[in-house]
Amino acid sequence: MCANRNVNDRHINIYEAHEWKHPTKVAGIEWKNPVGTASGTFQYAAVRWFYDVSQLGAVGTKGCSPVPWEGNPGPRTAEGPASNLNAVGLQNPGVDHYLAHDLPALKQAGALVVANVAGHCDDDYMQVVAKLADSDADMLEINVSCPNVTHGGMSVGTDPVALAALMDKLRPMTDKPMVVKLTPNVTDITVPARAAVEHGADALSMINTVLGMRLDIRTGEPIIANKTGGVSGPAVLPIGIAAVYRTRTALPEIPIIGIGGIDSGEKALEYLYAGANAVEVGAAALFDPVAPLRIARELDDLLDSRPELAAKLAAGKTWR
Amino acid sequence: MCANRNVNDRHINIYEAHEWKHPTKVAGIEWKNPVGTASGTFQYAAVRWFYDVSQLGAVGTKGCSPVPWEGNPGPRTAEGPASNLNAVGLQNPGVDHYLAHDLPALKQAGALVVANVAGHCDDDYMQVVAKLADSDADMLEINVSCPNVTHGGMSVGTDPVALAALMDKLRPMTDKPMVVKLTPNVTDITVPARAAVEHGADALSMINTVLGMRLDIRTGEPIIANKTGGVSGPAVLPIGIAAVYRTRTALPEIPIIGIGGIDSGEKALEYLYAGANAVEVGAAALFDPVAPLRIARELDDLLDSRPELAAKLAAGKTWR
Amino acid sequence: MTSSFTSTYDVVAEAQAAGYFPPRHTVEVTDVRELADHVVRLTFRDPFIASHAKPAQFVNLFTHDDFMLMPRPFGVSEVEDDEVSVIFAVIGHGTEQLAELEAGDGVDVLGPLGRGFDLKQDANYILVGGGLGVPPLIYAAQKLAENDASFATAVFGYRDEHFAEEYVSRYADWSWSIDNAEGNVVDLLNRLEQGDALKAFDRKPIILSCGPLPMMKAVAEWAAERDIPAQLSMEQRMGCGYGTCVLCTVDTVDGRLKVCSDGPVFTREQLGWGE
Amino acid sequence: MTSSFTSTYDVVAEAQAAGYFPPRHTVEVTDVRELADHVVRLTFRDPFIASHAKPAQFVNLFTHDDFMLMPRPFGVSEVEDDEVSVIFAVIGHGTEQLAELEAGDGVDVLGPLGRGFDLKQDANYILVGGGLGVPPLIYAAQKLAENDASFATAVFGYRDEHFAEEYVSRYADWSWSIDNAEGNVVDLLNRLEQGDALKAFDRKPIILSCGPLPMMKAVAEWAAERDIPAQLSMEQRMGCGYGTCVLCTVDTVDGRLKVCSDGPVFTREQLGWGE
Ligand SMILES: Cc1cc2nc3c(=O)[nH]c(=O)nc-3n(C[C@H](O)[C@H](O)[C@H](O)COP(=O)(O)OP(=O)(O)OC[C@H]3O[C@@H](n4cnc5c(N)ncnc54)[C@H](O)[C@@H]3O)c2cc1C
Ligand SMILES: Cc1cc2nc3c(=O)[nH]c(=O)nc-3n(C[C@H](O)[C@H](O)[C@H](O)COP(=O)(O)OP(=O)(O)OC[C@H]3O[C@@H](n4cnc5c(N)ncnc54)[C@H](O)[C@@H]3O)c2cc1C
Ligand SMILES: Cc1cc2nc3c(=O)[nH]c(=O)nc-3n(C[C@H](O)[C@H](O)[C@H](O)COP(=O)(O)O)c2cc1C
Ligand SMILES: Cc1cc2nc3c(=O)[nH]c(=O)nc-3n(C[C@H](O)[C@H](O)[C@H](O)COP(=O)(O)O)c2cc1C
Ligand code: FES
Ligand code: FES
Repeated sequence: MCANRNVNDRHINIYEAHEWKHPTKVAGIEWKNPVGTASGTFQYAAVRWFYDVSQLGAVGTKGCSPVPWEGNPGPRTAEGPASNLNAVGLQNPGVDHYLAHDLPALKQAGALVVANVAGHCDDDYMQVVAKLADSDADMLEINVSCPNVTHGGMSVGTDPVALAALMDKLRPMTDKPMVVKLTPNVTDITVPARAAVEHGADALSMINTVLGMRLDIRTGEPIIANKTGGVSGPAVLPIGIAAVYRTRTALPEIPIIGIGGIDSGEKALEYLYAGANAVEVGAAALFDPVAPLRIARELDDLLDSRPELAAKLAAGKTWR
Repeated sequence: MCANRNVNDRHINIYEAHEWKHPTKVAGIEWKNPVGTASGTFQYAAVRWFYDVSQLGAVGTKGCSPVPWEGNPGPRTAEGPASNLNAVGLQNPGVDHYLAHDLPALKQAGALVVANVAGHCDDDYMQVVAKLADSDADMLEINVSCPNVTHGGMSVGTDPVALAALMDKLRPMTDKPMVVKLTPNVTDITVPARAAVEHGADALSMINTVLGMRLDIRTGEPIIANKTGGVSGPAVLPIGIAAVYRTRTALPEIPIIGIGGIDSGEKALEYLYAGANAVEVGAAALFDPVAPLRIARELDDLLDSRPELAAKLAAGKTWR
Repeated sequence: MTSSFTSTYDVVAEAQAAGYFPPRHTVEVTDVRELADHVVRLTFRDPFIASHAKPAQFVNLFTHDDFMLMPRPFGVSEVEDDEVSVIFAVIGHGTEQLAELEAGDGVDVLGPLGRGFDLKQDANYILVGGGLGVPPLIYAAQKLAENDASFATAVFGYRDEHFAEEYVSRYADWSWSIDNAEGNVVDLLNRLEQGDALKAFDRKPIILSCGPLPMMKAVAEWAAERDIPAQLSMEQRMGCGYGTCVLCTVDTVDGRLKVCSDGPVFTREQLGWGE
Repeated sequence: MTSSFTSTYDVVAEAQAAGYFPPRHTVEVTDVRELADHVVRLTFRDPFIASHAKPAQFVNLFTHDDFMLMPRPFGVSEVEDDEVSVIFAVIGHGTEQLAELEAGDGVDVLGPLGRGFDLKQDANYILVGGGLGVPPLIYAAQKLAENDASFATAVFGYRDEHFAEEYVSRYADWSWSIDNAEGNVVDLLNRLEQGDALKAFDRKPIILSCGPLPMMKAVAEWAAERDIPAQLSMEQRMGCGYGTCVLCTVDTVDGRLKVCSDGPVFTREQLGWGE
């Protein structure tokens, strides 16, 4: 067997104090480094035991709905080759709980917070945005891309007309930078991307999970109670890179947060070259709690030898 | 390091004579086992040195166009985590060459042939189908799902109206079973699936590759000359399983050939449980020439303990 | 290199020095043995887990296979100095690979995780285990053996081979086991009660249980009928094991809770069983 | 188990007994050594490849990492009894992992693959190599050394360290090398010609070349100007290495051909270089 198969040779002591060398700017907001956590894979109550979350570029929090949501029944997860599948169905304690507990704790800890907004209908999104409008959240991320709910979520992100209508309602409600999170489960992601931007998005984030499924061959039945789930993790990397590159080509100016399959500083860098201004780390944090911070540190070093890219990031300019 | 990391413990001597125990039937055509090769990953001239191709359930051949096509410039491939990306762009010597060389050689060798049909426009497809109509090909597979050509291919498979129109033209041209090969690069694969079936498809095959991309962080540039490519291999397994399961649920009667990420008998079996009547193996054959035959043998053994599923397959009935 | 997780040997010390819980890290396997067909006991050296783990807490083990990135959670079954053991059934490709490890190999771990049994009261603990629910109860017996004021009665149901007798006999004050061919643990509990064994104890018993869902439900009902407290250790497919993904939920009277961090131990009242 | 490729030790014998070319299989690494910074020579035992490989043919090596399923093609650099060597630069994660192999480890291989150099004529072969194009030319020198009627003149250009001198000196009748700081191989070829070395040979020379594209183009032009035949070994990213996927094409006067099976060796006429 392979002893130490996973040893990180380029050892970085992530607990040592670090001066971040390469900040980025997303929709006018400066991140101390280009690496944040992806929504749904970060709970402050769990992560704070592992590292200082203020060291992250940003913290993306779990999708927030107007009232508490129960999500889907279990089992909610299965494994794919180099991936995981999830069907949480946006379980969360609701925006009031978020404003009373999660957000203050994160701000207290010094984190830059990207608050993820979920809804089953336009009215849901509006209620959440209304409450977040005057909050301490630094940016709002409108999740129109969850594949695990039957209403809202992906059904909006795959329909540019519905997306435009939603944005027309949300945009006037707040001055906070509004990021629209898009799904790869479309024929051409640049279509909803353009709709979002034309109707007020300050930035885009992509990708949310890819629709997938596993069956248990011992029983012949789906593993996840909800049957299908969303694929994330290393397997989806090329899908996310293509989404960012194509969107960057179609929309040269819009800030983009690249997400999908990032588990190393090198892969984060690949997203930056594809046109992202920042990245978020999702599934990798499930397999090692400190992954986002380690990736941020790896990327900070990789950018040392790429001054041109680093300068563009720091200025909030786009690459390519 | 991990000596023998990949040793196949359940050793099967694939060169020994084997009595296939579990045939399947796809659109009325009996396959001696449910495992074929996926189009574009099988060239008889290359594979015949490695094993007896008549032992496969079927041989899916490379997309065939009316005239020789050059395909895309190189590099045409990149690697993803647990996947490969390709942008061949359907290079092939054309249908006349196919009829003069590849097809006779395969029929001579005793293979059951699924001839893959490619086109840049309806007229291209019609020309190829016209020539294959009276050929020795056992089944035709209409490829409306290639992500690496700018006209035809995926642009038809993502547009149910265009797909229906194409099928209306092709269907009257031949009595041969016609399989329509679909792309996962759509919001809901059951929509083109239904269009294909309502307009004469005898069976469906899915999935073709998933749009993806890699950049070289040494240069910051795309690795593939065509920039984006199609992702295949283990990473896409959950995407293919979801496509088959959802299509089977929407269209309970249509025969389905499951494709995507199959590299073992177990994964082939998972597709059968998801609702496929047969499967095709693509990228796995790039990493080991004999993979399709090994998988067929593994599946044949796995079906021994699943008589109910085996009986349905043999009768050409669908599971679920 | 591709999946370069934090896993140097000193990362635990670094984390602790900085005041944090250790992340995933690589430890040395010190012993692997087959206890029965497809049941393996694996021991690794990890001073941090050894000194912190409580019964019913678990560790995430990770395979060396990039196809299988997700954690494999296993309850701690014994701690000896700085060595930690788990006992697991080989049921899929992950456990298949873990079973192939040999002494001297490295394996990645995260832990200890979850909320374990509450053993604070001095009591007569009846440990009711089924199948691969037995291992965490061995560790409960081990910990209870350190407390003279408590008593540990083990009641174990096996599918066939009684694979853990050697270990439980080291720690439990009294143990009894049965396999599927002979009956089930509720039969044993009944016989225990009829034999006046329960009454003979000077304190009211507390049930600790871990095993298949139907067994635990039956045990909870048996306990409820007798008004005996029951702590039940649940299982659910997990994404992270440390409370960040909400993938491991179980339905409780308080809504959907996380098995990994609200549990794995829940009371029968929380689960609403036997009411 | 997940990626269960055919890789038992006897699969080669089984395939041959049935009259087929061996599939991917596992062989034993017998030696690994660093020739220069980031340049490694790896030797493995494979009687089939050892007895069949021709110069400029290559083998696919596979990492043990499921993130990296694609073949890593390397030209055979030497054959000694039943042992086969390759020399490679560590440029990415695949070669990084291969460089970590140790004697006694297993590695998966497929080969020999491709169409090698045509060495049938008795001639004065000038082996013009650049960087990691050198290794296949060492094997050409080794094979030519077996033929007394041919002569092998090696002209190698290195980036910096002259990593292969030890090996080429074993076989070539005459060898000369240069590194980037000193000049390029075309300079050497000119000096060779000016020194009347070429004319001194009793037969017209034949150039065999392998190296970076710009170098090979320059060499092909140099050869064309002198009407010297040139066989050039090309490189392209590959999907399969054995001719089934059409991923490895190179543009030739006959259209897009496969490097892996129509090549890797093409004549300068086929490539349309120097015309
Ligand atoms: C808190 C907890 C403690 C556990 N303690 C033990 C123990 O002491 N001994 C023991 O034998 N088993 C225990 N299990 C079950 C054990 O985790 C699974 O049997 C194991 O993960 C299966 O891995 P695999 O790769 O062989 O199975 P596969 O089916 O190939 O695994 C695929 C995925 O499903 C997950 N999975 C499959 N079955 C289970 C299951 N029953 N529970 C949770 N996840 C599962 C795997 O972790 C993996 O992510 C425990 C589970 C939990 C949640
Ligand atoms: C016929 C042939 C013979 C070769 N012989 C040698 C040799 O003797 N010595 C040597 O050092 N190198 C040789 N190469 C190049 C060698 O194959 C690559 O350097 C190696 O595959 C890089 O792997 P990696 O994982 O480190 O790089 P990565 O960039 O991480 O690999 C990613 C993917 O790209 C492919 N790739 C990357 N660079 C190349 C390249 N230059 N050529 C082909 N594929 C590439 C890899 O095979 C892999 O599929 C040869 C290539 C070919 C086509
Ligand atoms: C368990 C889990 C829960 C998630 N929940 C959310 C969510 O609430 N809102 C959201 O926008 N995305 C959610 N996502 C998607 C991730 O934010 C991310 O877009 C996706 O996982 C791809 O990134 P990765 O490959 O790094 O995981 C979730 C992903 C996972 C794995
Ligand atoms: C190199 C390559 C070439 C392909 N060419 C074709 C093609 O000509 N026609 C087609 O329908 N599909 C083509 N495909 C798609 C495969 O047939 C298959 O649908 C896809 O690769 C998914 O299966 P896999 O994961 O087993 O590879 C090609 C795939 C690869 C990797
Ligand atoms: S497994 Fe992630 S919260 Fe429990
Ligand atoms: S690499 Fe597949 S045909 Fe050449």
